[in-house]
Amino acid sequence: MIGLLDVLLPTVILTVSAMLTLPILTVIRRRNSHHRALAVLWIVVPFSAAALWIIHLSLEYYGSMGSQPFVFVSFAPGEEAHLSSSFLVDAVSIYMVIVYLLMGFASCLYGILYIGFEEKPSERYFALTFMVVGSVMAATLSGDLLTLFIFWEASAAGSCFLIAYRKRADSIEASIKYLVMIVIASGFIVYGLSIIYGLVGSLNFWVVRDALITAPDKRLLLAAFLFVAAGYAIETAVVPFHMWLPDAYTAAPPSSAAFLSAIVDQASYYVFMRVLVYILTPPEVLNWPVALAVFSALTMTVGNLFALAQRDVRRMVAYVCVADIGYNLVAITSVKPLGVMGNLFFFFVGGMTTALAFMAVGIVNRLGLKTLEDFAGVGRKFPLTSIALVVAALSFSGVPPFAGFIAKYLVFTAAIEAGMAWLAVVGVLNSVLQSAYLLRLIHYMYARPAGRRVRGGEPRNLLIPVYIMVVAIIVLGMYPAFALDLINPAALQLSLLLS
Amino acid sequence: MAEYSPWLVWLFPIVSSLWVPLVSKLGNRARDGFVISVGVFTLIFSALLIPTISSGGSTDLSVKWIRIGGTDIRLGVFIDPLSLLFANLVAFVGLVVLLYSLSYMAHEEGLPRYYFFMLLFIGSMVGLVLADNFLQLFIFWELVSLCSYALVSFWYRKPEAVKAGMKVFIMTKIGDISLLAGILILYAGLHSLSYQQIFEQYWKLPQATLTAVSMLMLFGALVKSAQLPLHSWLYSAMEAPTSVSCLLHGATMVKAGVYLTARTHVIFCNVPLWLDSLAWIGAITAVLGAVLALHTTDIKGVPAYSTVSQIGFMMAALGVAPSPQSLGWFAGLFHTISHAFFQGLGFLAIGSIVHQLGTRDMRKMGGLRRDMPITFTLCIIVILARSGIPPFCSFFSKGLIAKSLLLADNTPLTLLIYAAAAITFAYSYRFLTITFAGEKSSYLKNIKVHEAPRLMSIASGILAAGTIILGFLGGSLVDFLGTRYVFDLASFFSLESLMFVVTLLIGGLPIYLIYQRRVVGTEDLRRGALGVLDRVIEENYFLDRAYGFIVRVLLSLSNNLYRMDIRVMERVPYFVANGIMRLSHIMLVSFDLTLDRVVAFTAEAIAVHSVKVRRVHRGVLSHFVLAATFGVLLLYILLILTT
Amino acid sequence: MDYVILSMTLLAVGIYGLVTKRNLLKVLISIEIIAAAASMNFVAFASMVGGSLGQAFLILALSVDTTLTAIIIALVVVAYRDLGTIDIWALSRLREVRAARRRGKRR
Amino acid sequence: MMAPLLFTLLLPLISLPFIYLLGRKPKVAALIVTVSSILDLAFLAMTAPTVLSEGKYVESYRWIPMLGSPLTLFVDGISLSMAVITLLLIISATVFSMSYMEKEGSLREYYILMAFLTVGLVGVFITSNLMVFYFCWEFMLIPTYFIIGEWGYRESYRAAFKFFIFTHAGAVSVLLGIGAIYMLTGDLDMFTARTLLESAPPSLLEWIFIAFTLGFAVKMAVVPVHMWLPDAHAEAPAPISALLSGVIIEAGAYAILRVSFGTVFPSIMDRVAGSQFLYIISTFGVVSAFYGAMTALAENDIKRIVAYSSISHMGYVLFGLSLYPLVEGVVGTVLHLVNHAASKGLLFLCAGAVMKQTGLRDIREMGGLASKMPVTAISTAISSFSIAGIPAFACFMSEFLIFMGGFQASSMDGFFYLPTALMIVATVFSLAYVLRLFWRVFLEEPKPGKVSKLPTLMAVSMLFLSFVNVALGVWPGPVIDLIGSAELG
Repeated sequence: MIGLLDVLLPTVILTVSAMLTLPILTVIRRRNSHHRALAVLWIVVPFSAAALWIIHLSLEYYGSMGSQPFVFVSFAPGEEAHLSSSFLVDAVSIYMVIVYLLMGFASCLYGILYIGFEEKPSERYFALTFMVVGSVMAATLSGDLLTLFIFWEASAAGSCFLIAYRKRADSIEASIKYLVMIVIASGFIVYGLSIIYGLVGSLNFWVVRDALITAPDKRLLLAAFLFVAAGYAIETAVVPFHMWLPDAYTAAPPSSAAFLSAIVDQASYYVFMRVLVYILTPPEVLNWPVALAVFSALTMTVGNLFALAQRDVRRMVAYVCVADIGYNLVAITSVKPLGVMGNLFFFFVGGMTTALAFMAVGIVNRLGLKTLEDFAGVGRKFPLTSIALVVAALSFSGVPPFAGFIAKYLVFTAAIEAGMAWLAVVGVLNSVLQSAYLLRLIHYMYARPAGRRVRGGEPRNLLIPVYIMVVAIIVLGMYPAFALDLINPAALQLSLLLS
Repeated sequence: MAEYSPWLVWLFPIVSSLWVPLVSKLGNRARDGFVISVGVFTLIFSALLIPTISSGGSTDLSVKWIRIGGTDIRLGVFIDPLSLLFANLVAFVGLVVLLYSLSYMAHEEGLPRYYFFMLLFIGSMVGLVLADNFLQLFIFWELVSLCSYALVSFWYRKPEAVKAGMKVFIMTKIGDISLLAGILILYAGLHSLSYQQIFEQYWKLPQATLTAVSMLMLFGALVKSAQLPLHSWLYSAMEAPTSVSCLLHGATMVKAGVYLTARTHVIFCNVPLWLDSLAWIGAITAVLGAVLALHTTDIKGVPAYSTVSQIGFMMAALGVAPSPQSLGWFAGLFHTISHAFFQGLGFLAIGSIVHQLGTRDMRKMGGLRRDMPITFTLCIIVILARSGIPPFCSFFSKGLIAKSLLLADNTPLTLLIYAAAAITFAYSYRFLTITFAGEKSSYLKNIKVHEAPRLMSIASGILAAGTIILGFLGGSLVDFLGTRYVFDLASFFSLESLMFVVTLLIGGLPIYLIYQRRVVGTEDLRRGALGVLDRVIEENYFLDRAYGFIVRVLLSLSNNLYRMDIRVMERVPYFVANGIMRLSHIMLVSFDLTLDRVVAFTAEAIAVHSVKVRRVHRGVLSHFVLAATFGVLLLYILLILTT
Repeated sequence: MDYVILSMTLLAVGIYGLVTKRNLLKVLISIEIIAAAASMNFVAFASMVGGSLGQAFLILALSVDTTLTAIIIALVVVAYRDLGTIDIWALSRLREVRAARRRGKRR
Repeated sequence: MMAPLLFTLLLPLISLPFIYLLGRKPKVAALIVTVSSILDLAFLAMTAPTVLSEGKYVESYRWIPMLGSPLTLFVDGISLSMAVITLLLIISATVFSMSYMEKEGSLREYYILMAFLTVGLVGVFITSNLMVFYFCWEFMLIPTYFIIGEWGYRESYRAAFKFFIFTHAGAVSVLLGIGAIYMLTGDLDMFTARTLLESAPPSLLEWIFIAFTLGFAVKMAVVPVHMWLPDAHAEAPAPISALLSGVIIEAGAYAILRVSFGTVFPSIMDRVAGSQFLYIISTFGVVSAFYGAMTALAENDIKRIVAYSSISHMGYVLFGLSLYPLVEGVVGTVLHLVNHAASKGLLFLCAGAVMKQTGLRDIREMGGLASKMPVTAISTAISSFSIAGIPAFACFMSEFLIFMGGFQASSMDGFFYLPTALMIVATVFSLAYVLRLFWRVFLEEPKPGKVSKLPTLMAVSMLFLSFVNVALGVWPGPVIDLIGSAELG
């Protein structure tokens, strides 16, 4: 039996360690020796504690799964459960939580090596990363729309600080814009929720879902969907709601960008999928896939085209993130088990790939090299970093044996299966476009002679988290069964739900 | 040994050819000895095969080569009188030429290459005639082309030789593909490539298919045998060393076409079109080729065009033969052999001259008879033999050809052949007059001319003896080939033969008048109507121009295609890429620009406070909100539309 | 139903404000108006369904909103202190200026 | 437990750390690649008895069960012959590289990429699972891109870029087809899918067929989409050009045979559109054959001539493919792939040797080199004559079989008379450009200029391939038997 504590403890662990980070890092900083190692250790401890608990949770869940794939955990016991704020444990959320932990660990590691905790307010940065991971986990495990909403907004608040960390003009502006958009989104979501609540009288996933399938009033349903979807679309940065994303990811420190793209971005896709596929009406009741397919095509195309037009490499990667949203949407709109599989794989792989790209670009950025022209000749001066960036680029482009390929394959196949071959074709064409501009980046890195400013060596320790990602991408690309074995139950679960 | 000789006879020279470069390392004598012994053994092997005919064919030694689509294509040897005739001829002439080469080529560079290709040439040709199926035939057919390419371009530093080699190869390749098409259509109909099976089953094919096949194969054969209008490669091949020309004319390359025609005669003799075309093209070539030989000033051009013409005789004879084993068929083959001897001899003799003089221009020669008496004698033999003066071989073979034409009752053809025979004598006589008669030319006065080395004379002598003996062997040849014709020497001394000889004399008369009596100068002949004719002949009937034109057209087509590829096709990707780049920039700019304008417009229209916005701002919060609002609207519209 | 119309109107006003206003404080006010619209709507629907759950939810939602707004205000303060302006257009131009200065420095 | 095919696939990967650790000396690295390729050959040879007796040899391992993709390794006569010639070519190219590349830098990376390339190249041929196939298919791209870019001539990265984009675009089209097949059948094994597809809607299958064929045709460099080929082949270092022309573009043809024809086509063969596809394919074949030959005739850059000739030869192959399912056509096509690999590989090596020895690229500046570089001249002659389809050299027999199939097809369907006749005519053009190349480079008076000595290892690999060429030309029987042992049609 899974209790409330089982579900919430990881979040609690991370939140508490966030609190503790402030004094602990201050103490560590005062020491003369080994402080970097100790700081890294401090990253490892909470994450491993949380990981242990997640393992426990998943063992417990899979142990009792035979009876019921969806386990609701509520503050109020018994019949009243659906009235209370609740959590939901299922294969999907467990998978996602594991993904957050892995990627959170790698990007926090990168952060602590990149930001340098000798820097004065850095303990806040690390505290916030813990908090964001914690709240994202809770959001993922939440079982009703309100819990989801609250934890989700909490993570948004945290990420806003991560963006504004360096307090430069552009990062402050970007974080203001980010936050304003988030608040508008939350306004939309609350607006939509209010209608749903009016229709159903509950916000519990299950109750809402069952009630909406037989919803009497199509117009209200449509309005509810419109607002909720628009709200989450803003948070996910679907085109044309995307404009905050490139600004924010370019203005934030690279470590924040990596962290956000790895965790918050993927979580937002996940939430979008969860809300649309699991909770809101199936397509038979309200035919939303076509509309979203249009948005997905738009997002891919605009994301890729804009990325093509960028000279700033980090901004280009940010637009790749936008394009990735389009690919995710393709799978979401297919509403097929294969699509969910693709989505879940994509969350993992896409997160890793974007994070990897930001990390690698960040290493080069430290020298003040920003534009494509600056990147000329980087390939020879920084071979390891460049290989990592090449791996990220090829994974983005969907070239085997990198994991991005499997993700894209799943996604496109799902689209074909859903009868939206046109979307798959658009996706595939976009993929080519993507490979073209990413190859242009590689071209700059290897084919052009290095500029004067490309000098110095590679920071070895920063490469550790980078290469964790590289290895993961290659291993998952060569043998995706590692992740797919975890994902498979989730996909089965969806087919259960859809039938 | 004897039972393997069907294999050894063609494999031995081919395999030995591979050893030539190695043996050459041992020294020139070793190489020469090796080459000659290979030639001798080849001749022995092919001679060993002759008894197998009388003993009722040989054992089947064929091996499976490839198996495709349920059909076995075997590698085997087809032994019948026809193939043995040719095999022995090739081996014999080959040996003579090799002997000749020892002396003729002695001081050249690159002899390993020369002997390698010579042996390969001989081996391929023997393989060609002994092939047991059409694929095998075709393979050797092409190998013969390849060897002739290599040998014609033997002096690869000479641009003319290289170009001539290419011309030979490419022109014969045109015939080869035609043959290939014929073979494959045959295969498509009968599912077999083996002669045996095709000879048994060809009647199963529809007449139209058979006609098509026959014409394709005929074309192939005609090109290989340098018949009009595709004869010009043969003259270009004169760039080769003369020994090579001798082999090429006497036994190998050009004879392949005759062999193929004789070989397929049994299938195609039921196709009237095939027979008619063969006969007519043969006869016309006989005349026109002879005319070219009459006109040429190149000493090697005479035998070259002579070959064109003589093969025309053979083709005409084959074309009037209603069936194999009939008189025309035999006459054609008989003439093939006699041609091998007299033309081979002709080349060897001319080779001596060229060897000594270092030029091929007849106009620079004259009065050689005193310096080169042996060669002069040989040349007289050549001329007598070629023209068909009794008792030389050609008298009998040409007589038979004439007889077969008369039998076929085809007057125009007969007249053409007679005319050709007359001109043959004329050009031979002309050649003799210009080169050997008269005073020494100024060119010759400056160089010392010797008689040809002994070895060369011996080789020539063998052939010369052949030209005399051969005619009297006609009877046994008839028996050997199993022809339904009684070869009676006495029958040759008849009115017809007299007529034939008279014809020759008529042909010789103008030459006597022009070149010995100097009744008219050669320049005078180039005026008026004759001048036009002269021009036409000079230009090789404008055929070279026509081919040149075609080649130029194809080359310029290629060049234009290439330029198109470089200029257009290459740029297409860049064009597309640039288009996409530009599109993305335009979108990026216009996206912001439009939003900017819209925001400014909204603000100004409502004019709460006037905002002067003209500059483009990127990433302003208002734009985000506005875009999001548009997004919501779009979502709404799409949802309404789809539900 | 009237409440719904009212909240819709408020929403429209809020968005209008967001689009047209340049002053960050006015933007903030517009945000608050949007939040108010959402809350109003929630109240309206909750009253239709009845029960206390809606109110509880509303309170939570409001508090979240408030938190976020507080953060924005904090950022606005930082922006004003560090950059000396709270005009959003000026802020974005500032960024462009900085970018231009960076480019200039390189040359 | 013996798992020869798995070893074949993984051996180059296993050799990677050795190359990295021991490969400070480039020769050692090259040696490791060579040895691992030879071992690969040995492993492949172990499957040969089974292939000959049972027609195929299959191994299967768990890989991505959720996508219907076990790691199925499969060889039959066709794939075995392709894989063997691939490995032979890789061995020759590596040995050739030892001398050819010695002046270049970072050769350890070069050989590492070479080993990677081996995995992709061999893998494409030895699997029957579409996913594995696609993996290896794309796997070829990455090392090739970097090799062309890094060790190529002139604007090598640009050429590599073009190569990558074109073939990747083709590949994603293939990916769509694979996705559609998975959707229709839930199975990605080529042979299982083939039976399962029989009940699928034909109109959809036609689209799948188009997607596949289009994608593979890009790799094959069929004429309208050939633009990447001359650049990539010309700019790549010679050993890689040999592999590019010898194997990589042929993988496209092999894939059309295996996937487009082997898997999808049987289910739509009886429909009108089925034969129309064949007509279209044969038309493109003819166009490519002429286009390539004629452009080669006009080109002056030695490597680009050979590159254009590859386009021409892919035209032959495409034409041969359009004869599907005629045995002569299919066997002839596969044999042509094998032969073309051997002879074009050799020709590229020769071109590389000429360039290395003289430092020239433009054939108009060369001439008379035959006496100065006899080995190169002989090898070039052998490969050129093979390319031109002269008997006793490799390509003749396969062209013969293709034409044989062409006339067989014509006797059933009159349409094919014209293309077959044109294809035969195209051989004259082949002969023409080949002779022109040989003439310009090796014949006539030598031009002034220094000619360096041909390194032994280059000579060895060229002579080895020459031997392969002649052997294939003189006695193609065993290869034909091997190819014929596969289930066709």
